[in-house]
Amino acid sequence: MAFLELEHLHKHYATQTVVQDFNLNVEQGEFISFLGPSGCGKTTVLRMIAGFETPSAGQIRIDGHDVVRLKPNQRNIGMVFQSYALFPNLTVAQNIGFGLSVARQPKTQIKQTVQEMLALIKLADLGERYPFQLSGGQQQRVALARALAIQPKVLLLDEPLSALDAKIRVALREDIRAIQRSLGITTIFVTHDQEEALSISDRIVVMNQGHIEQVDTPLAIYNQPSTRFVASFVGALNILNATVSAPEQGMLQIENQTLQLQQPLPHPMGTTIQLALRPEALSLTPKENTDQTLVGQVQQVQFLGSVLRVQLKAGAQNLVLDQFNQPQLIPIQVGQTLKVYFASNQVLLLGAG
Amino acid sequence: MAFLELEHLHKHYATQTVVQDFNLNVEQGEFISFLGPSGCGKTTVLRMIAGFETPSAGQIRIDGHDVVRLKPNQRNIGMVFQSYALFPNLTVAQNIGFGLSVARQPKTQIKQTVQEMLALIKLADLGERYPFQLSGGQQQRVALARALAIQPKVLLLDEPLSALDAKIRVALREDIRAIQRSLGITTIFVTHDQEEALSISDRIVVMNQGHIEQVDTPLAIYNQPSTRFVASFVGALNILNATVSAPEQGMLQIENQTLQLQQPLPHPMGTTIQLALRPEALSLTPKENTDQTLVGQVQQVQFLGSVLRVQLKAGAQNLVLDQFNQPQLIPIQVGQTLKVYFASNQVLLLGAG
Amino acid sequence: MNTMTSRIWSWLVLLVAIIYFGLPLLGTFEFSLRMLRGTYSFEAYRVVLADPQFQATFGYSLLMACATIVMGVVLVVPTAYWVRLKLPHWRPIIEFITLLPLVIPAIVIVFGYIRLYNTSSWLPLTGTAWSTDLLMVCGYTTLALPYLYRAVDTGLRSLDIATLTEAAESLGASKFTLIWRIILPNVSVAILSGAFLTFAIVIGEFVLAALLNRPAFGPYMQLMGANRAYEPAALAVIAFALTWLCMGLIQLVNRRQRHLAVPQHR
Amino acid sequence: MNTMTSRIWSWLVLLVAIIYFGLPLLGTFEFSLRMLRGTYSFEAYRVVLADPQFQATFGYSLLMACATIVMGVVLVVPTAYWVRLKLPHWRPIIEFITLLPLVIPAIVIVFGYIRLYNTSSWLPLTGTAWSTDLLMVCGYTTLALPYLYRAVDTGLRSLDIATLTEAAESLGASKFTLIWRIILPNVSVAILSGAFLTFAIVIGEFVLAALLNRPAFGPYMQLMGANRAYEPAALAVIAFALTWLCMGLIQLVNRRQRHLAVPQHR
Repeated sequence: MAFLELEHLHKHYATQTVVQDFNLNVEQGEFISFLGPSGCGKTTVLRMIAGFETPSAGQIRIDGHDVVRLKPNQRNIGMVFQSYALFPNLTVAQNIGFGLSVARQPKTQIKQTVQEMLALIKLADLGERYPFQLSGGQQQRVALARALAIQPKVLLLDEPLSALDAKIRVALREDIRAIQRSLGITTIFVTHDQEEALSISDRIVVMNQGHIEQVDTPLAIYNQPSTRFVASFVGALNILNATVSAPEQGMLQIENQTLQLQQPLPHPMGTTIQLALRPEALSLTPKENTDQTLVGQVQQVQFLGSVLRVQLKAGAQNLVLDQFNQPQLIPIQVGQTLKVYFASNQVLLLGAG
Repeated sequence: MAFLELEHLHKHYATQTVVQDFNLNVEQGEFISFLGPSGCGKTTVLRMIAGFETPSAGQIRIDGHDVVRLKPNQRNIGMVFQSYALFPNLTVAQNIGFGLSVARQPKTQIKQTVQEMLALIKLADLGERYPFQLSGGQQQRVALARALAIQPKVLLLDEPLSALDAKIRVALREDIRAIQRSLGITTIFVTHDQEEALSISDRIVVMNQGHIEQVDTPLAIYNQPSTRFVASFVGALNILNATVSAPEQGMLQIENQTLQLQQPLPHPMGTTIQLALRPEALSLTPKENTDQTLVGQVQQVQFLGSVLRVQLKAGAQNLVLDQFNQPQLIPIQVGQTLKVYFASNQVLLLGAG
Repeated sequence: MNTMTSRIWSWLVLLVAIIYFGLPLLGTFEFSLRMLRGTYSFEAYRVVLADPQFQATFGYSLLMACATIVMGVVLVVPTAYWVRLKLPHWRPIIEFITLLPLVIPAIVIVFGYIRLYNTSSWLPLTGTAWSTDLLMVCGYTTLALPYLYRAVDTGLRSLDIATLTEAAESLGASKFTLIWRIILPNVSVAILSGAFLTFAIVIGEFVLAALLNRPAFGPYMQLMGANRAYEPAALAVIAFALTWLCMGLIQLVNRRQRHLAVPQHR
Repeated sequence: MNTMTSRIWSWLVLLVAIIYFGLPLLGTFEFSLRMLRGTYSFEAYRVVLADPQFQATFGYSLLMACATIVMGVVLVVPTAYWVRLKLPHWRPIIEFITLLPLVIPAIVIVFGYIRLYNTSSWLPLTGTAWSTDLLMVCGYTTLALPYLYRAVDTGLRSLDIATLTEAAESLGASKFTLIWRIILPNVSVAILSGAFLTFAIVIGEFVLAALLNRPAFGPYMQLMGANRAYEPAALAVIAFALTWLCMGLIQLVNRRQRHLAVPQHR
């Protein structure tokens, strides 16, 4: 039996269904991300776990107990919001101690817990400050400490990093993960940022239009997306139209160029199917496992810092290639014809298009 | 003589200096980015060009004419704001035509220009909508069209993409660049996002604490940063403490491991200097030009989607390595000892630390 | 959340509103219908509406109200805009000034006006009827200022004044063009609701009109109240009905102006 | 931007304020000093302050004002909170209800009250002094509601009510705890400024007190105004001075509460 169990959760409002048949088991201490575009229902599921929304149907069990009928203040769940939601009239220490003080814990006990929490979020000296005196990142740390102080059974994070700058976002997400590991607290993290979800999670739940597309580890989500939506939402993707020329040998034609995959194709000869290739799976130089090539003409070269992005056109089809920037690279000219190398086992088959 | 000339620009308020001795020449049709952390003065320079701030000292010349004493509405400069700043009571078409209508152009003329602009931003059918009926990305396109409709001499963009989602941000920045190229309009783009600046600009002005750190092409900024600030602000960086062991031979010691750079070092033997290495310059497999190695122990492996980030420790020093994710890679274990390869010409010398 | 508690609260609010406002109104209305002995009738209303004095004074006050609204809007919109844009630190002071009329009794203002502008003063505004009217409009504007200013200021709050101003300027517009074509249309609803309150205040005002001796609706109401029984009740109900009409109109305009709505989050 | 234009506007605003409020006030003040013939003195103030009637009525009205403020706050804060949180579509209606007292003349309310609660009615509130006082506090609360509600509602606007509520609930707090420990402290400045206005209204109110026949400050002022020359002027100046005192206090509190400030952008 899992620690947090969501069974057949549905949520609909008067005119629209926002969550349909959501099933998920979360083990104790697991770090789960809900990933999806805005409006996909990920926040609604989180809010149903917290008790801010009532499911139209379905069950939510924490540690074996059904909580659907419990009010939010009876569920013992820690929640961190995108907007921090610190109490502006209380100091940092009072904010962190709020939940304990509501629970009428003795003052010395509260003081001690607050000190521990301040140390945990590395803001030991700022207990007497007011929220408005802190930076966004510091405020969100305090919000995290406040949620953890009550020793919740489950920690829910609703896009906690969206309001922060890029560098602080990366630093704080690593801290959140480290704190979560050290406390072993079961955590659900809602985000629309795929890099965030991939880097931080034990498992990712990819959602789209109210239902689950795939639940798996970050690597599996990225490398073996089970649906076309997952493939295109997580990471960048080249999608190519190919015509099956010899299904048993795995032979394909793309714009008069021939590919041979290392597997037979389940489509009859002459079918047009779609292939997907990650930009970083393509290379301008041959490597040990790159058994396939395509030729294209350079349309644009974009320098993104660590990555140099080359946009090519093979016939009518677009191909984007990423390579690490290296100062000694020979500059690539727009209009130039280049050969692109890749491994046949990196080709994702999206089926007949 | 450059098209836009900024000479010895200063701006100070009662207690603080926000811009000091800012000099820049922008050629006609150039796309320049101001890049820096918040509070570095980049927006203040932009606002001085637009006329919303008066310089404390210095000159601003557009096409040879000094504009410092001109009011904002006399400068003929197009401005796009982070918050879109569309007029909520006017339709999209009325917004775009506002500047022309203020200039009392004939109605047929305005209508024609508005149609052209709508086609340019690919929103030809949405002229009759109100701003609140558009998505953020669409609103910003309209704001761009509105600024371009008056055929400004210079286009100023003040963090126009900051309020948008990641995917829309990338799409819109490419559109902005394409439109800018097709119209050949001199453009200044303010951003705190290094990837944005690197991907879009002809030249980048990196600013810090009110002064210019470096003005150069994106590639030069990234590969030959001229100051330590530029090196660490643009892109990620490993900074290593090394002890010079044989300056003439370019020999260094890092935690008892020896490196040999292909250049003599201008420091006496025994000096501790700082080296910098980009995470993507490091590799776990030897390549043709990787003449140097370091050995470290794996601390953490982070999966970021296209990139796998490995954090190593060589003695007391941290080393971050980025490599493209490939499904067939052998998994790296935390605690494992790994050899890291890199090219000596990719080492940046930051000088004595 | 618990919809039960929500319901109970909703009803409580309604109950309070009824006890506070509904019952007295109902009592007044019921009383106004009893002019004819032993039967309910609208006789009181007929009498009131047919009175030429009513028509004359109401018309006069209507005119005064319109003049006050125009003067108020011309004063308030640019001022509120300017204070928000350039003098944010002045806002408490301005807010205080606009509150003064609530605190200084009208009688003080009138007392001061009469002393300052009487026939023997340097600016004898009370000398002729039209200049007395002008003085009265000034006085009414003073009384209406707090409501009008607050309404417009609230309306401006939903706009990013600073950025809109810069956007308009970069497109070549002057401040006047901006206020006329962008600011005014965007606070039109706020102005309307402020204007409606101004209207209500001017129609009911007594002290100023009485002391300056002008034929306004307030003194007429007072006269009726002192000498008649049923007509004042009818007048109060008429005033109330007018109010509802105004409110309905404002709601209608509000609904048309939905582009001012704040975007919704999920 | 052009600081010249800004300056001119600033002075214009100041000028309007002076003409509208300053001059009448100054006239009143000057007049209040002329009780003793041929010389300026504070004789009028001495007479007023020494009058036992003044002390008794002022004290009584002070008490009424405090009771009104307490009743108003207890009614308004939870209601405004609840409306913002749960009934956003109710806001226009609630806003309308809070505006009614501005529009329905006080006389209608009192008239209704007396008819409903007179000694022969089902709830004879006007029978004893204390129950009449209660009725009067209810009436005053009605009059003060618009200001109090608007002030509190504006104060709540700067808070993200929905998220703060959820944050507090997830930490185990009840709605009551939330309102008492988070909402109330955060709108304390708004309440203070609303309370100050309530205070001003109750102190100056005449109709309700006169009709219910209670010894309040309003009727006393009216009495003085009818029978004396210099004392009412002195009273007006005293009222004005009290106002400034209150405003000063509010400014002080405001400055201490700077954590409510919106962060600034460059």
